[in-house]
Amino acid sequence: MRNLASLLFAGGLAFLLLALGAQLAFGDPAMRVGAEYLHVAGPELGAANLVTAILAGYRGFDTLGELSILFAAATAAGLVLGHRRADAPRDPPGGLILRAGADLLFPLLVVVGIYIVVHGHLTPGGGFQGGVVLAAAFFVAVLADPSRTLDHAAISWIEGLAGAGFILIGIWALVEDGHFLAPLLGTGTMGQLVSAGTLPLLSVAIGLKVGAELAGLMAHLSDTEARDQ
Amino acid sequence: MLTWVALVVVVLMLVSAVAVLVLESFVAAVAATSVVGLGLSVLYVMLQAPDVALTEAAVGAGLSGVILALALRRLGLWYLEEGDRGAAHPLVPTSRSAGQEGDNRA
Amino acid sequence: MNVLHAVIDLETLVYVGAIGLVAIGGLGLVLSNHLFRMLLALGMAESGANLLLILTGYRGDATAPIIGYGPVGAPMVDPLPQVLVLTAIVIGVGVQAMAVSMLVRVYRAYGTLDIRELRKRMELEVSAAAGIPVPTSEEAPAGERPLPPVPAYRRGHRHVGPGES
Amino acid sequence: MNHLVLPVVLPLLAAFLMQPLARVSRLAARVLGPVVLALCALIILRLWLNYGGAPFVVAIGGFAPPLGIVLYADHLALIFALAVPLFTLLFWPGLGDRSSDPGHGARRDALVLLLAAAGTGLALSGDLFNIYVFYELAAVASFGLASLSGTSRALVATLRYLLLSAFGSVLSLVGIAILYMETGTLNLADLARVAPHTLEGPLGLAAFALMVIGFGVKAELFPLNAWVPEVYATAPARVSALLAGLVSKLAALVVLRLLVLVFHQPEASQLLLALGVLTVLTGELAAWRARDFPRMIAFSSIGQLGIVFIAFSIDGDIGLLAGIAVALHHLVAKSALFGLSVRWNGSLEALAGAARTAPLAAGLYVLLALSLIGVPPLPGFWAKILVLVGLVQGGSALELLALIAILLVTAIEASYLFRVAVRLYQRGKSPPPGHAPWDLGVAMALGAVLLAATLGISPVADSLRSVARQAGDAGLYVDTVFPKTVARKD
Repeated sequence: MRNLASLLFAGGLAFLLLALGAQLAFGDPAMRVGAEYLHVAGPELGAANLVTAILAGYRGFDTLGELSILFAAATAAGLVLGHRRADAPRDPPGGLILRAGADLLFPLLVVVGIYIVVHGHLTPGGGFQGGVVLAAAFFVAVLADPSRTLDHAAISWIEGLAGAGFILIGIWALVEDGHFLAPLLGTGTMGQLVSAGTLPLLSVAIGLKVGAELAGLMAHLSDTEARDQ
Repeated sequence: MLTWVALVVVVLMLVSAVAVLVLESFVAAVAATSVVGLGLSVLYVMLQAPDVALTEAAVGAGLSGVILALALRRLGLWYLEEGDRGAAHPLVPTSRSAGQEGDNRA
Repeated sequence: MNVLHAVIDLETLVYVGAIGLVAIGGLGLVLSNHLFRMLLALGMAESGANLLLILTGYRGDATAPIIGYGPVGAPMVDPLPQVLVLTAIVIGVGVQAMAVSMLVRVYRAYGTLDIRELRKRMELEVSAAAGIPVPTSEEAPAGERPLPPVPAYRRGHRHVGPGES
Repeated sequence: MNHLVLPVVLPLLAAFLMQPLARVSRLAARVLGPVVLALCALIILRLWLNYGGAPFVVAIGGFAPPLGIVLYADHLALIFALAVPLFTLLFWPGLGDRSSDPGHGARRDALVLLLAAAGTGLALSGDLFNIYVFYELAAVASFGLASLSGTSRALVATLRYLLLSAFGSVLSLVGIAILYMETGTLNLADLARVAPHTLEGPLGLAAFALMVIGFGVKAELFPLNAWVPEVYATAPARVSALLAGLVSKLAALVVLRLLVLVFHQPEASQLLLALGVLTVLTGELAAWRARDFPRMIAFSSIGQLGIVFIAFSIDGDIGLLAGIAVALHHLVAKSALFGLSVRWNGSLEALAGAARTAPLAAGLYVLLALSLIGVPPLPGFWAKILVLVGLVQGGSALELLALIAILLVTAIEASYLFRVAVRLYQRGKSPPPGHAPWDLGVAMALGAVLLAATLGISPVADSLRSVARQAGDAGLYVDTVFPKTVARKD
């Protein structure tokens, strides 16, 4: 009975949305705000990558909210999983190939992550993507050898300070310019690493925050007692 | 040409999505979600969204798969076939665990 | 190439894919009884919604919204949906990781991830905590399998989190 | 004026720094949250007093509205923006915590602050996707808070809540996608300008339906509200008070803004009316069958929110006025009831004789119950009568059906609320213990607010009327966000 109702529901939903889609003019968007972004964002913020310009500039407030969501998720996970017991069993370390590969991969991933973060205003990428790669770098190391754990205190400092950094840059702008998260420091020359004002700084804060949250989440998860030795 | 690629990717994606729901083994199901993530990131490239494609590749195909796989190990669901189940639960009689983890068979 | 173009274009194809993902995800959510499977289904529904959002900014002849990426003066796709999807993806992975950590705790306590079973146990526990006598006729009709007990090894390993008595 | 952003941002800042701070000084970490919230309440109060009459707009980053995100502050938004820090302070979940684990306390306080920031953001934001982000933030923070007790049953309830809520978010995201496809903008005021000629058809209705169902998860609206009784029965009572009292009203506020600004078609109102009627009926019937106190008031709160949505669906200012009145009344009364459930957390039978151990609380319960049912001099009566008058004025078949439904559930409400009242004054073998002074004090203060509103019902009604008129004026909203009527491109 329940299954039938659910099938009908999902089928109905899909049909409804498909029928509606017939009326949507895909490939020819309204571009009401979008077109304006394309005209204005480059000159106003000095970032070649308009996605980053909007993410950290025009919609920086959304990004702050989104960092907070990640933070809330990591905090809730920490609350749920609690502390591991000191005598709890750990996963066995991975094989030689995995460990050697991880040792090789770790510096590579860190460098790539940092590159993606600091070039966010120039090329595809930015705080989120770089942060994810950074988190992956640290996590690969832990996965290969679970006896190497991430330092929870260090993670909580990084995530706290990176998040605070984002907000403090915003409040600095509030004091200096009168608007929270307004762009500061001029735009510079588009295409150069040091350009686009505070955008790269915000990107770095985002990258550190995302990296620390995700690494913390995974560390919590991998720190819970392993059962299947 | 591009449309052909898109067709293949979309079909592959939807097939993997169905596979996530029907595959008995959870490891295979998690692998299928990673395939969906990869397909998505190819589509994002085609839709001129390189930033999103990069993120989806890192998150959808990589990070999320790792998190889910880690969870499978913690949940004791890390087995590839029915027969492996006993090995994943050295402490639990197979018959009982089979009764408890009923998914679609129940 | 032209054969396919005559039938269907990229946008429609992607649209079908997106709605398909949302529908399959929704279907998995309501049909499956296993919490882990429901979580996977949820992730796919989210991906479908993200794909749909990206599609709303797509223009057939345009390049990525990065200055200097395509030829000068070429039209670009709408960058705003891409920003929204970036946000949504990261939210999604955060929620997923949190849900997974809750799953681990639930499994450790009850030894099952079957949602019907879990709800039954939860109802019993809530009633017991509130001091309501459980009507026995409803709980275990004759001949039906009683709730399996928590396996012994789990009781021993039961993780006592902060605040849990 | 630009300081309006601080009540959203400061709690976030405090939440980020909470865990590192707890490693340095536990005491500082414990007082940080309440201090920051008190500061936020002061900032909002000062802004409200300085910019009394007209609504105003704060463009974040100084980017002009359709491009940047704006905060929109009219009376209604400010009332809720003020209520968020105040109620969070009153129901501070960390109060009286004797846990030995500093990390636990710091994490809990951080989540409460995140919830407060999200609530303020929801009340003020004038951008659809920004609202979505804050809604998600409120959701994720409340997942953590709902499982705060750490018991396994709370985790199961939270997981169900999470799945429903996340699916609702997917639906609202699809709704946002359709909306963006049609209009190309996310700013509510900009949407209000283009909506009349882009969102009239079935597409607009579908977008509205998806978003109402999505945002309705937290507002306890019909299809996706199965989480409510489980979560409120397993979460700490103060968290339940925050979620049922405050967060649900903020979600309702979002629906109100959508309805006033973007979706004007009559079908949207009818859909909301139908969902509201279903919500009322299912909620109150379940409350009648509930056998423990927390679940009874949880189900009853579903019913009350159904009435709010029925009121919102009525055309014109009277609907808004009635909806806002019911919502505010429920915010005060139900928060107080959940405050009482800190100690009265058992079955209804176990409450027998509570009037002897807690005479004040029992008297307060009777007052709150009378007001919730809608007994004449109390504010609940006026709120309910406004809804009924609005429905009669509307006069369509569906509205008359809603009228009958409301009258019917009032009888049901009276029956189950009185059943408890009678039990309180019965002779009991082991009555529950009396309340902690703070909880009782908070509940008494909220009860006093109700009494004060009873005595001064006409000034309250007048000011609510002006609040509703302002909130219902889409033209005012647009003109405030786009002051000099920038050359219209549509």
